[in-house]
Amino acid sequence: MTVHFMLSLNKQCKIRLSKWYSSYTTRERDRIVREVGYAITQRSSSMCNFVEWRDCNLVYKRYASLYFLICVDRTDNELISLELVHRFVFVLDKYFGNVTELDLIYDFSRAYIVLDELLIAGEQQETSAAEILRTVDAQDDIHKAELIELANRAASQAPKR
Amino acid sequence: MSLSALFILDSKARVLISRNYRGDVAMNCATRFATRLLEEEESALKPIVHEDGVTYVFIKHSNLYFLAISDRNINVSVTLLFLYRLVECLTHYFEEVCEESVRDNFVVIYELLDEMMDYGYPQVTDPKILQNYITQESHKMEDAAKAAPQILKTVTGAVSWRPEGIKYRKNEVFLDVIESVNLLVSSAGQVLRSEIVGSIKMKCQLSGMPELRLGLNDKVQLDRSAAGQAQKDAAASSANPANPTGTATGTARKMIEMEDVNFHQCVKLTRFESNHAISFVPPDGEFELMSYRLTTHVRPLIWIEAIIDKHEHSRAEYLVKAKSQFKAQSTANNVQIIIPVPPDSHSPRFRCNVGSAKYAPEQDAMIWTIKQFPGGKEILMRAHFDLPSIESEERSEKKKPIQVKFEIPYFTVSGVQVRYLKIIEKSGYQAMPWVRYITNSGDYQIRT
Amino acid sequence: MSQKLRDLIKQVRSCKTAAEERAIIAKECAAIRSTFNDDSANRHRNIAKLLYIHMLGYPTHFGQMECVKLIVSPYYSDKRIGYLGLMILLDETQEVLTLVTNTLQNDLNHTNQFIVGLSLAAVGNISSEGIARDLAPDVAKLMASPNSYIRKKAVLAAIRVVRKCPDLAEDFVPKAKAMFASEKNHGVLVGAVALATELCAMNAAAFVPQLVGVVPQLVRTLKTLVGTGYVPEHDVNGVTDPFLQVKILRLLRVLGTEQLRNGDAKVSEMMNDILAQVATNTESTRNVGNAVLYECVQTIVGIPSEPGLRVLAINVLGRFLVNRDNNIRYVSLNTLQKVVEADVQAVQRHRQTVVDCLKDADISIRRRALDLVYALVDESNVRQLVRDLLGYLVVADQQFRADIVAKLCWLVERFAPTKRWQFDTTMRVISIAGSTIPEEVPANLCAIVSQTADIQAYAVQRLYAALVRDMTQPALMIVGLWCIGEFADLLMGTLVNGGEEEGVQPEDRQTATASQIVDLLDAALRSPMGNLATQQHALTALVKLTTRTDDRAALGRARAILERYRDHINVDLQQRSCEFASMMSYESVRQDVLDRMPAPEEKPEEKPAASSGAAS
Amino acid sequence: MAKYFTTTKKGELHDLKEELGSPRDEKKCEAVKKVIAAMTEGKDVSSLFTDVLNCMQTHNLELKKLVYLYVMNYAKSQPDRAILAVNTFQKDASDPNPLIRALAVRTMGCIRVERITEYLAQPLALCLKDADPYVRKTAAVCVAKLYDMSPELVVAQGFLDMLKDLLADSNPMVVANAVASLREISERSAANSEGAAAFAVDSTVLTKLLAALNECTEWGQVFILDSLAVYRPRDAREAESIAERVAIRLNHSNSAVVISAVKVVLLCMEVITSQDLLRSYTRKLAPPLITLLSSGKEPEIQYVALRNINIVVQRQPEVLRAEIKMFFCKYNDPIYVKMEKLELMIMLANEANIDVVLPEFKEYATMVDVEFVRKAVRAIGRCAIKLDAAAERCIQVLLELIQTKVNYVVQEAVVVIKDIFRKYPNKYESVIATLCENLETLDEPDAKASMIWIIGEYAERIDNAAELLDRFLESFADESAQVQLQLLTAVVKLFLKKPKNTQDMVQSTLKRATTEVDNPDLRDRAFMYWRLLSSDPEAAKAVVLGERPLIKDTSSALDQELLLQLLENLGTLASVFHRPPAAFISKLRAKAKAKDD
Repeated sequence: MTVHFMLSLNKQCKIRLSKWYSSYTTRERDRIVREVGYAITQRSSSMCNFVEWRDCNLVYKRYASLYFLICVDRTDNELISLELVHRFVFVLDKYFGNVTELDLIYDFSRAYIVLDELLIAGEQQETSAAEILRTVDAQDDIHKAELIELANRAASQAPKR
Repeated sequence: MSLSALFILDSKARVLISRNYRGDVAMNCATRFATRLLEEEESALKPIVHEDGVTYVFIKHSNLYFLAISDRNINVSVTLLFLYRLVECLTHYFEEVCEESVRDNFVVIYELLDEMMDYGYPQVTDPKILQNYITQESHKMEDAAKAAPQILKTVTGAVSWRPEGIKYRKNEVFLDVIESVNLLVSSAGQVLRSEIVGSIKMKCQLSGMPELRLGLNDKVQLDRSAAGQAQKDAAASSANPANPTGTATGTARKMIEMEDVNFHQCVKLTRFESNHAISFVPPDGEFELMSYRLTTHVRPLIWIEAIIDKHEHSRAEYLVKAKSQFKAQSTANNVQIIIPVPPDSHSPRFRCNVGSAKYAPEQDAMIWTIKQFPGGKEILMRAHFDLPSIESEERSEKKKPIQVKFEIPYFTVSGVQVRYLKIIEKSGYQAMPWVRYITNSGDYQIRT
Repeated sequence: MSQKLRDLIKQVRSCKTAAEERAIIAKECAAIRSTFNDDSANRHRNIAKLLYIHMLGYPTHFGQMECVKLIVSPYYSDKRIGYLGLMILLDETQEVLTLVTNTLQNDLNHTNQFIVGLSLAAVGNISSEGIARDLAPDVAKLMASPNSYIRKKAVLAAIRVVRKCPDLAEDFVPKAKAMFASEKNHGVLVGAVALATELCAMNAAAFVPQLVGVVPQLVRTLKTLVGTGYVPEHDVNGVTDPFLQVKILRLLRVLGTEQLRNGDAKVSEMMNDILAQVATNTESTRNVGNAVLYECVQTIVGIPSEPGLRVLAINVLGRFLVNRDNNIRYVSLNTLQKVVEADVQAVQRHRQTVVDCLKDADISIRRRALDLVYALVDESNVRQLVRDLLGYLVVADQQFRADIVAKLCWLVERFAPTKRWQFDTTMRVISIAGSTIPEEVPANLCAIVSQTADIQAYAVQRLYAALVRDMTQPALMIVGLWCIGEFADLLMGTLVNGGEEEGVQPEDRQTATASQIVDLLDAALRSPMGNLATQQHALTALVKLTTRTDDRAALGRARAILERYRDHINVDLQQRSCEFASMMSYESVRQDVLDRMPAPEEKPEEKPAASSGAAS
Repeated sequence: MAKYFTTTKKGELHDLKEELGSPRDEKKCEAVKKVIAAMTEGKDVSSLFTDVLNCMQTHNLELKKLVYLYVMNYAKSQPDRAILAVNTFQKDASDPNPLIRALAVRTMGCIRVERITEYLAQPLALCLKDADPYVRKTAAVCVAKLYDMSPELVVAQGFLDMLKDLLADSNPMVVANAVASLREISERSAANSEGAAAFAVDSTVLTKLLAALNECTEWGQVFILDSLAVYRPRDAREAESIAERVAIRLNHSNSAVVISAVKVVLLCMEVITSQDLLRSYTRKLAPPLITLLSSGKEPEIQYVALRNINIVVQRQPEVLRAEIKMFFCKYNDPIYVKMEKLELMIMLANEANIDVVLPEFKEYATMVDVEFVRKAVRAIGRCAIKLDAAAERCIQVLLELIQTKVNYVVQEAVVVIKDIFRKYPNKYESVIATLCENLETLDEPDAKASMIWIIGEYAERIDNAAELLDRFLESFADESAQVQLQLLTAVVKLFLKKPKNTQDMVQSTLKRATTEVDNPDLRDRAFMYWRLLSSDPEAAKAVVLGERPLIKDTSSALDQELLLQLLENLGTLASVFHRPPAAFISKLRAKAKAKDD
């Protein structure tokens, strides 16, 4: 399976997350987002979750006002791709604790970090949701520890100034 | 033949409001339009598109599309103008016309669409009239029944733009003569186009149904007056002495020749045709009485020369000279000289002997502001920008021109002058006309 | 001090118009640029803002160097945001990327596994060919790391490396193979399977034989997955690691084809066995289960498997097809498409269901169904299915029309029972969908008429009648003008009997005099809907007419019209006009030159691609 | 599965049904608003038809309007239930409040359900004679609506005569709508072509219309002017008097009025014979047309104006002869405006102004917008062909542009230089060498075809012509038809000029063009050459290499017949598309008709 890109859009086709695994120019990306956004937001909820697009397939799922989608090869298994999309959302939900659109808006970088533990080179990297959460948490811990260290150092230097 | 249906669409061309006037075109073709918008770069899309038997005519306002469709050979200028009028009306009703306000006010919009157009034909399109009977509050039948005849009198009256029974304690008229200078200068410093577009705006606070008559130092008008016809008018005029604020340049005998004149619908064109008299029953409040155009060659009021020295990946240096080429006793106010700079430049440094300069990244430009710029002066500005070492993927030098904005009060570049404004109302009251003159920059571009 | 990311986001979100937003972003970008020179603590925050600005679709190229500066920091926090920025703000095409090769390499050898992970992710996501080549040895080494967190990332980075440098693939084959030996970690396994699949796709002939040895290991793993009960770590709705199952099934398909052709009975049996097990034991109430089933069915029909197993697979698809879930119907149509080449009869049974899907509200389903209908057409059912498709064409939306038209035209050409039926049907298609006719259709129609003597008179009379009525469709004009030129003599002959397709009325055919033909050709030349091609055809038709009639008045007019183009701006029209005009003085030569043109040879057509894709 | 990010909303329709049943008007009103909101969002709320209909009998005007709106939307899909509304409609049509009367008539006319039309006749007849002009103006339009559904009924009830009477109504809006309605009916009846038009402008109507013109609303003026445009003046004198009455409208601030007035004046000019008058109108037309392009005007209107001016200039070139600078492009003009301005600049370019125009073209040729740049390059070439005296200067600029090596500029330049060769033979051929340098960069069919033509045409001067053509022949099968045709001709020319060593080439090309290609036209051409060459080589030479006259550029000129038709249609879509109305409306009408059958 190869994911060419992953997008999360809201109903107005505003980008919430976007990650590109194949190479496109900025112009192409803009166009793709417009095209893809249009293609999926026009669809009613009873329609299937797959859309043929250019020579690829779009596999998407709508969660309330948000769409999550990936673009995969025509030969890829659509059903498992759908499961992969859902897997990402599932992990986000666990990680943020009841994820909302606002989490993605303000904390998009953390969502990307989660995504980087799920996919590399457009290929699935980990099948266990628990493992992803463990590794992201571990990295957050290092990050926090460093912040504290930096703060302490700053505090100890402060009097000198 | 008239249009079939109207749509208001959001920025992604999804339908917010639709009104089907004739029922002869499938309403789902709005989605075809959306696809067209996607397929073609928006800027390349013409405002009138034909596809598969259906024509789409649209304009864009803020983030909205106003779209009309038809499957016939409709009058497209009517269609476009109607769309502008619709926007104008909506603006009148809720100031900012955007996705939100359209969603919030859909009931009123439907009412307006119903009143402004019937079977695809424009009906009442004047917001001031519409607001008499389409309001955002709900109305009771009893009140309406009482009010209806009065309202409808305005709507369909012989003077459809003015309701009867208007009363003011103090009757006054304010006249603004505003001239905009449009200029296009080539990069070699040659004037390619220069034109003056003038307009006379009025604010009427007059009671009853007054008849007004306006005299200008227009060549044709004066020629006729020389023939004697308007002589008496001028003598009887209440205006000429009462011109407290205005001091138009040029002598009263100076004559100007207008290339083209357009009048508000209140002006009786037959009268204008027969004796060049501008006579009318004005709408209440503010409106534009007339606009005119002159192509008389005038020296550009503000002249700009710029030397731009650009080193890719490193820096750009600018030397800009501005000259005011009007009489020393006049002064240009709030002069802004807008000079384009590359969109990714940074660390600006400026040096100017007059005024102040700042970087305006939102316009990809620097703006040199001179609060007061007297005539016959020459001033200088230098600027330096750093450019990033990494280039953008897409380099599109738009070759934007330098633009200049200014305002010169008490001055009309054409020399047009109000000679009189006669006000006749059957109650016979006296009214004061006040006249103001101003010249400003219109589309004032100097190519770089 | 610049504002916080949060505040920027708030500010942007409060914008009502695009212009407002653009202004805010432009100001913010200028503010960010102004901090570049001072070695600031804001870098972290700036990158975060740039990521946001980038997501909104504005240029951020000027900030790329900041990412580069950030990833050399010794702090993990800095690296983390630096890498994040690097992977989002840059892609392989940027030159700046070459500046980070060293840093990437250092980080690949870092002691902290997470820093190694960041570097591997960067290599996997954005490396250019150059970087991939430089770092390939490091990546290969890390594929054997004792740390599974590193291994699983390294194997995916390796996929990027071989994609960018196909010549390095050879080196990675044994490394990939080695990974299957004793790997238990699902993350690593799933990556290793992906790498093996990728390698096979790159060069099946060379790599499949090398990798086929891993089949027993794959089967064993799959067996464990299917056989064991609930495993909390890998359970998805009651299925144990469906992702890995699907991946393995797919790799088995790739390896199976080649292997079984070589006739290794033991492996073949093993595969049949496990596939049967998956196909029968997988729970089909949830999406995950169906995902596995779907992949399994594809593998069964994709390899030379046992007949019994194939029946099992087709049955699964039959169940899928009547499922109420559109996703399932979609994939069943998709798979039937693959089955159809090998086993048409099995699919014909579902024909009516498939035809019904043409009317589905969902374009995805319609497209799949169209492809399948298209594959199902043969000589015996062409009239029926073409009628279905024509009926559907009338109501189909624009974006789908081109697709149907292309397929219809091909089917008609390929399976037409008679030439006249073919002619009538193609005319019908053109008249319904004039603007979406593929270029070759008019040409083919001309060829048919030219090849089939007994429909020529009928065809030219019908075409003439059609053009008299409607001269707004270029496709129809091309066919009509050519036939009228070529068969003008038949058009001026006697009226022939009607068409074969229902709905062809007597008034749909017409004969004409020479002067009427000249009128029509002149009108065609002037038609505002015409184009260069129609004008070219019309001119040639005119000159041909001069040898098909001896009506002097008509000839004189034809000549005058030809002369009209002697100073035409279009180079070809001018050339034609001059040539044709001067031919007038070579009577006998002209007769020979413009005599009936030899019919093109009938040639077997290649079937166009099943799906023409593009929804745009 | 889709439980994330959710906010629940359920049972909407049910709740609405309940609210609609509320005894309180305010509650009902809110409910109908919600229904309309749902309808606006595209949700199907037709199942609430009966419930909404029940709210129709109300004294609340707002509620009534909303219900009417809903009924209009769904009547077509629920014809049986729509009938239930008829009673209320009829009652409302005689309500004491004129607003309600008008509302009822307006809405009934919009309900396109056949069975309802019969109930419409009686209230409509009353409303056409209503004391209140607001009602009359609404009724006037309603006649057209009715005519669309049932023309027989309109004729039978005498509505046409009543409409004609309204032309003399004291109220401007009534007159406007009566004109609109009559015009609509006349076009429709003409389109049906069964019997004579139900209404045509004759001299009595003409008088009425001209009289109404002064009293009418701005939109009404457009309707009247458009009606006048289909009237053929009987003689020059009548044309003069029409033109005189209409010309005042050129000073209206409404652009649509101006464009329609321009149209009528121009049509009168076709009939007017007095040279003085013609000159005076020629002078009068330019200023309002130019005003349509001035800075304050919306770009969309400018676009329509430009497309129309294009037609005007072709018919009356004198009108804008001196105004070329008005068409100079500004950087912020939308691209579609720029393209039209450029086209007009080409049309208006002459020897007197070419010195200002040429630097403009050159400036445009260095902009960023590819299509615009191409057109600018082409413009230079077209001016070279059009203006003998300026050819030299134009070509100089073209050569400078080729030096920029910008790919699409070079390709465009090749295309126009080929045309220049055909206009000025034996003058600029020294350029060929420069062109040949850029052979590799040509990838567009037009440019390729042009280069191939050049090689074939000057085969005797290009030493390696055979080699160059050979290079193009490699991709013969993949080329577009136009390139293939040029290759074919060029190879034949080459053979006729240099028979030595080119026999094989011509042979194989002819073979490929007749066997590998489907295009019947190309096959024909190849067979014709083949037969010609084999039967009579001398004749072949005479035919293929024969004398060709110097070319004329007619690429912007419309067919005269079409031009006249477009003149009558100024301001309409036809004038924008430059196509006769039949070309873009007939098909769908026919199709829709077929669907109904």
